[in-house]
Amino acid sequence: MDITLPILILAIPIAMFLILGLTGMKMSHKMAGVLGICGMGTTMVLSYIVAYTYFFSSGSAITADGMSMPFIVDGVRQQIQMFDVTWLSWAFERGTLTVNLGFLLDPISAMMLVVITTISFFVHLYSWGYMEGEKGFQRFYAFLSLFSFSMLGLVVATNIFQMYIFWELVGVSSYLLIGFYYKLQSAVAASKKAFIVTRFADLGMLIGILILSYYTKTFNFIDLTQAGGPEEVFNTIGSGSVFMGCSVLTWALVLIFTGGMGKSAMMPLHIWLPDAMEGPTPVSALIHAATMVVAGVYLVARMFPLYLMEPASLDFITGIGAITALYAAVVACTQIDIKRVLAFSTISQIAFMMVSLGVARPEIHEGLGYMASMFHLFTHAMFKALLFLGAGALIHAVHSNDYTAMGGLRKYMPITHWTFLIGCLAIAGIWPFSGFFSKDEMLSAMYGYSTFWGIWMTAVAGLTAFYMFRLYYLIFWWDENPHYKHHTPHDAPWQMSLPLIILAAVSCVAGFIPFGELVTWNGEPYHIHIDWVGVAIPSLCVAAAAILLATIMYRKKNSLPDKVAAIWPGLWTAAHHRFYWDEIYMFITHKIIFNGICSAIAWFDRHIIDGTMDMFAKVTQKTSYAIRGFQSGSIQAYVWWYFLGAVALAAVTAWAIL
Amino acid sequence: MNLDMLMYLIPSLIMFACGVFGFITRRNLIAILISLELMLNAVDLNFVIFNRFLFPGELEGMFFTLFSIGIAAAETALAIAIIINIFRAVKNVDVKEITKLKF
Amino acid sequence: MNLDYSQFFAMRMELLVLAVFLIVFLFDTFASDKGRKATTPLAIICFGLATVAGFFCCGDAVTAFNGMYETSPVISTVKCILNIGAFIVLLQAVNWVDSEDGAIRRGEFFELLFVTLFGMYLMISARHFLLFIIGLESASLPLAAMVAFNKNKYESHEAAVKYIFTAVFSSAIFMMGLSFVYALSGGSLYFSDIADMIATQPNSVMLITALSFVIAGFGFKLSLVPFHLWTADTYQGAPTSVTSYLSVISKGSAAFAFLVVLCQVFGSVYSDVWEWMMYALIILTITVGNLFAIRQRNMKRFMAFSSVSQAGYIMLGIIAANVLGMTSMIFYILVYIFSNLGVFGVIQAIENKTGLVSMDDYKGLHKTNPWLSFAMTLAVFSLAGIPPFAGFFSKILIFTSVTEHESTALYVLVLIALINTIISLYYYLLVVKAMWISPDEPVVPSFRSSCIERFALWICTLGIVLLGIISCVYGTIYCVSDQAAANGFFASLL
Amino acid sequence: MILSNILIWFVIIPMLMLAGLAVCRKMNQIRAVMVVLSTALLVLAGYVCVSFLELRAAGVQDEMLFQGHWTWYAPLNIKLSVGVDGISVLMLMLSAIIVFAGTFASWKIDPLPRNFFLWFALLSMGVFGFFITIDIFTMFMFYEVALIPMYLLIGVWGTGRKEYSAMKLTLMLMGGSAFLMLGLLGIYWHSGPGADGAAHTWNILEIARNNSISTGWQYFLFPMTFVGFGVLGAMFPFHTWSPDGHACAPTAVSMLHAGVLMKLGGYGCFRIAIYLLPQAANDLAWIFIVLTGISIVYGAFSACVQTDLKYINAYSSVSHCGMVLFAILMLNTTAMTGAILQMLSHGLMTALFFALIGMIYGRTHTRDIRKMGGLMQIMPYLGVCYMIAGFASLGLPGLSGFVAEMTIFFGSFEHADMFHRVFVIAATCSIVITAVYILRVVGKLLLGKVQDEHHRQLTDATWWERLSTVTLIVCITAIGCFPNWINETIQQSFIPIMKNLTAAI
Repeated sequence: MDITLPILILAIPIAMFLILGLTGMKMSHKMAGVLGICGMGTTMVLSYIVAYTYFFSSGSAITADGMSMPFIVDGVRQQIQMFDVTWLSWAFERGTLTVNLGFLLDPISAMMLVVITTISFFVHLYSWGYMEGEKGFQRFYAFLSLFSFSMLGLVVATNIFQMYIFWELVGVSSYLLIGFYYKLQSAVAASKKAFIVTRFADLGMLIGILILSYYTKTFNFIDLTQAGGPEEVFNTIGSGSVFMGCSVLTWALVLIFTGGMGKSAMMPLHIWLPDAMEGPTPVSALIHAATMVVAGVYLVARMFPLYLMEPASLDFITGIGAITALYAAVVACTQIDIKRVLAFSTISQIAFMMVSLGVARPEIHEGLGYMASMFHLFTHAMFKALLFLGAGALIHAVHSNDYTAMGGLRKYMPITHWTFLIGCLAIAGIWPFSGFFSKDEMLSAMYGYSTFWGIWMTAVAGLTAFYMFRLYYLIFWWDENPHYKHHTPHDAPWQMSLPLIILAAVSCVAGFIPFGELVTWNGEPYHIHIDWVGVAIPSLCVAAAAILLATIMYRKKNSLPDKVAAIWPGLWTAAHHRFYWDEIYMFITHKIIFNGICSAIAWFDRHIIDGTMDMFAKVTQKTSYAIRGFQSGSIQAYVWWYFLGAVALAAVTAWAIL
Repeated sequence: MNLDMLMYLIPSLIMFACGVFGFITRRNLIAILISLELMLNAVDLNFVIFNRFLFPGELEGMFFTLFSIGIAAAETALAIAIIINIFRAVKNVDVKEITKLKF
Repeated sequence: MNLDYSQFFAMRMELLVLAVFLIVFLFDTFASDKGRKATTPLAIICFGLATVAGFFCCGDAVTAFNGMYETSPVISTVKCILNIGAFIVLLQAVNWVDSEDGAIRRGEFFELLFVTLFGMYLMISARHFLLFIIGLESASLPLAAMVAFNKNKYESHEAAVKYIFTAVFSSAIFMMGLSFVYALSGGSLYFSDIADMIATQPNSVMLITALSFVIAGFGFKLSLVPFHLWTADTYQGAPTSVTSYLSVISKGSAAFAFLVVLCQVFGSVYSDVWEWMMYALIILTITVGNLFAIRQRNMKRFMAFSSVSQAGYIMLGIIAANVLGMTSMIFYILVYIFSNLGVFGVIQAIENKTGLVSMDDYKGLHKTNPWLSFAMTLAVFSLAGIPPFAGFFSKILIFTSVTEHESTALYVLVLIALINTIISLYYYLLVVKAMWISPDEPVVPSFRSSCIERFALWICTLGIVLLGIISCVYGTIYCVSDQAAANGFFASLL
Repeated sequence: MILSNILIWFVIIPMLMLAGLAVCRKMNQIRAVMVVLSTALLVLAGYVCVSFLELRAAGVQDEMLFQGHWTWYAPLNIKLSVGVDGISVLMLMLSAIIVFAGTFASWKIDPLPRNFFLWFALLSMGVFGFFITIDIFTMFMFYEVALIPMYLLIGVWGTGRKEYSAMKLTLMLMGGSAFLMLGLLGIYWHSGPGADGAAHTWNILEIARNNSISTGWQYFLFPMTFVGFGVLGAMFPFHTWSPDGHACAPTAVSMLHAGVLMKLGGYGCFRIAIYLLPQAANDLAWIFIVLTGISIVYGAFSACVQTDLKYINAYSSVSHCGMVLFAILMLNTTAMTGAILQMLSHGLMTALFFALIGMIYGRTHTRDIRKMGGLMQIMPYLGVCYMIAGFASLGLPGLSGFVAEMTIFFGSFEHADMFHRVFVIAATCSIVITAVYILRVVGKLLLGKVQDEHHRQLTDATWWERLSTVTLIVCITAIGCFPNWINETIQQSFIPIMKNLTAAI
């Protein structure tokens, strides 16, 4: 394999973006749609070829400098830089720091290529139906292409700075897509919020990168994580540089992780994701469920060897993840908007992956947590995209996001119903759906690290099953909405149904992929074995119990949910209001930052700084008026001053000199 | 500086001071002009005194005085002419009246 | 001692002016009433020729009359510069002189002007205080008559009263100072003798008083604060041509004479006495001049205060007391002549047509008289020291000369002067603002000024634009100044 | 022959502009003169740029290329010395681009188009002259030449409180140049002998080579020159001319002012203050780091609550230009390279911003973001351009702002002490605040509902407006996507400056 494929994989989406963005206005919708879908389809095929070659052939890659690199050496999958061109180079006294743009082929990037292009392709296809007739259809496709490009660029980054570049680009794509319906104030606000929150997180990441690069003088992942890199880093950073009780490396890693917290919507930076649901549903499926939001997980996975050097930073990740997982799961139980339920579910699932990464240690099941996390990333992408696209079909059918406008839809929309159910079963972790396998591995890893986190996360898994089935029943069972008499909902057109069916099929079988053979933290294959007794059966039981509970509560319309809610009204209200995070942020941003700092500074600038400058002018003017009596018009006064001046000149000089 | 010279010098300085004082206090333009003459004469006197007492062999101070007297005369003539003009214009030679141009 | 008449040849610049004076005087006396109309062109042509001739009269350094009179290339250069200025003033005065107000006495105007110019030349060239006083007085007394020239305007008379009384008072003070100098001089009134005597004596109260009074005397001519109070009133009341003459020629000549007196007579007490006197005066002059100028609405009065502060900048060349300072000062005077006359040219053009001199009347001028506005803008920019106009160069060069001294105090002085340029920029921009920015309907109607006026304005504008860029002017002045310095101009300086 | 030097044409062409305009009568003639000559400038800048790179590639190692020296004021050893290094070449390019774009942005200027372009040409003459000279006297002269037309341009063709703003801007900038002038005079008198044997020299290269200014004088002169240029670089607390001035200026003038003129400040800071006074720069930089650090954050915070589009941009300029000076004060190659990149980037993007604001204002007759909304629906072209400018401003990769800011941050982070670290991190915070105010204004102005139904009748950009904006966007994107050649050109140019600096430690 040479560099043609990697370059094409990146070039096609950006070319699509440029073509659609610049000439889209002149194109018909159909033309734009076909172009976008074909482009993405090609990219998908190319990515499959790359991934297939990488994973399943024993060949080698020809890198940009003409060297031939085998994929597997001594049973270890290699990280291969297909190309790595200098984009910017900074000269320092202590050496040059170059920013490269390249294409790093390794297990996780190959896996991500598959995930991204697959979901993106299906979303492209789906959107053709979903967005039909919308104004700005071409723009939508252009932005989707931009996003795909950015996301691909992110995952294949050879260095952390490239990752940061594309990290920002996915942020802006996300901004553009969330705000796609830019006439809606709520969409505009949501997009802004998403961008600013993630930007704030990126600030942390940037500072982290600054610190890291200051000490290591490299951005390159391979240099950082391999070939004595970590030890070297440790030697330089670890020796004495301690700031506020933590080593500099810990600071760098935690700060870099902050970026991941923002993108992956970890507490307390999760607030943007539910609002991001204002965007068109296909976008939510692509960006806010399957790909972009897992960038944080990907980031940690990418730098995992470094994180391993500072277990404290991994513990930090575990803690954040566990809290977020529980929080999001609880909140998801109380939301009305189906997309928000899914959004919180996404947060919770990503937190799962984070915890899994956080507990991964080479000595515990050979770094199982890492593999599990990636596995879950993969399966979650599929079933969550499925769920979102299903939700999109529902919304398309009933023109509302709230489950209150739904209920009893299983008769009207059979395809959606079945695919959605598969998605729910997968996320709930029911055998043999894909979620079961990945979640099981994750739980094993957690148990392996600490029983406490294991139990905690098993509980979260139970909650997941509960709220998903709550959602499922409220949409498809519960009570038929009277509204349907006027407007009968029906299944979506083929462009939308096809992706649902395919993704459902994938969700059914993805669990049987021998993932451990392909993706592990150090490239050595890992043989998955399911610990039925210790982990799988208990967690299955918990999930089944939760589903049962949901069935009892929501299968038919009844008053049980209200009664349950009334047991802890405070908790319910708080959860319903997402524990008031938004209000707290609102208070901080509006009351403190805007009114307290910005307005104060603006006032200070206008009145004190500017006032001082004006004061100089005024004082001059005032003085000018004050001394005008000097020029009284009386010749005698003039002469008097004259005489006085001459005498004073003499007197002062004489006094000073003699 | 010998005492004799001081005896002459002091009156001259007093004259000068009187001139200044007169200029500043008198309201009539003519009176002011006279005060000016006092000052100029004090200057002349000074020159003469210095010449006589300090450099008795020289004559420059004396000549200077002569020229100075001439200049003073010219000045006076001019000033009177202008005062007449003013008088024509405002029928007055009060210095307090001619303060229209100010500030 | 026999009078060698060939010595008069050294005075050829003066004689040229005198000749022009005589021609005009005789013509004015003997011509018929009708024929007197030709006085104006005659005076201008004659003086123009004299100006041109002046350039060829610059000879080597020569002293005459036993050292009472001195001429040297630098002195001739200054005189040529003054000639040019006076010529432009004459050109600008034509319309006013030939108007009803002045027509009957047009001859007198020219005669007086030439006499004052003659006086200034003497003052510059004098190396003996007697000759100096004669020059000084013949430069300043006829001006009083010129100030009073507008017989029908009260302001003119008031201006004249203020001028003459202050002038006489100042000459009294000046001569008082001189008398003290005489007392210290060892019996001679020659500059060189006095300088020698002063150099040998310790600083005394008498010397300081003498110096203060001399400075005060010059302060009157140059309108240094606090000796400037007559300036505004006189400038405002006098006929505009006279104002412009007062503000540039009179000031320019006095500045050079001042330099001569301070350096050649009091050179030995530079660094411990008059440097600090000038230091204080310069700060006062620039600042007070600016502060007063800010709120003026009458253009002539405005220009009066502007010229007060400009005088402060000119004085920087004196305090520098070196070749560069001398060069820069002469150059500054030259540029100042062009810039100031540019402004006065416009003021006069408008005043002659409409009688308006208030800045408020200039509002919207660009709509009716774009070229006048343009010329005014350039002139004002030059005064404010904005490149690429000449004023920038003159300012920066004079600052350069001052900073040549390794003295922090002088750096501070330059800083103060620089900060004052901001204030001055403010009020100069007020004029620009009135002409270009003010949204009001224009008061001054559209008119076409006479050929001569335009010619004069063109000269000024060309000067403003070219003087700085064509560096040879400065180079020439430097050459002659350097020669003067080589001949011991600054020899007595410590 | 003076004209055989290519650089001098950067001054000649504006002079030709002036001459051409002086004889023009009709609007079309004026436009023709401006378009032809500003294109000529652009071509010339491009040509100089290319030949510069070729010469460098051919191994010419001189610090400045295309040098020419013509004695001007011989007694003071004042020369018209020209010469360019990589930085000045880029600055010339930037200026040419913005003059070009500005010409089109003021296609329909009214009233007095001829006068407008006269002052405009004078302004550009000053700017170009400043960048080509290597003699501090002429540099200062061109600096002032560039400043003063501002007064009339704002005063006559501006909007709002134009008289006040124009006066304030002019006086404050001139106030800065007063300090600057003293600094330059001090430098001259301590400059040591010139190459031609004169006792003192104004030539930057010679002064730097002599390096004869004593430490004490450096301590005095450095603040003078730095503040002098810093005022133009909108350094806190001397930035207040900027919001008012920009708000009231006409479009092309805002473009040129924020785009190029403010760069004169930054350029002068390193070319004169840092380069010629290295020791003081090393010792006193901290004072100005504090001030510029405040500028960065302060400007950004102030921009957050403004309601006038131009005020937002002006404060954002304060922040961004603060970054320029901040980076220069870091005194290492990378940070300073970042500063130059930031100048280029900010120049282009602010010019774009102001051009767009002018175009929007020309249509809606308001700049109050509370009175506008949903413009994206009405004028999508302008809206998209505005968003691009906004993204460039908030540092989106692929656009120029990102490259510049990152270079600055990574360069500045080289200082390992707590003081620098704190300020660098504070500076990095500005990227978030920038995002806040940019998105705020984008959200209010372009997105959402149409606020004023009258706006629905408005039209999108005309061809000349498109030309003007496309030029700028292309440049912004080009720098953003392919920064390395610029980066390396700049880095090379900093070698002598760095040598001076390190020698002074």
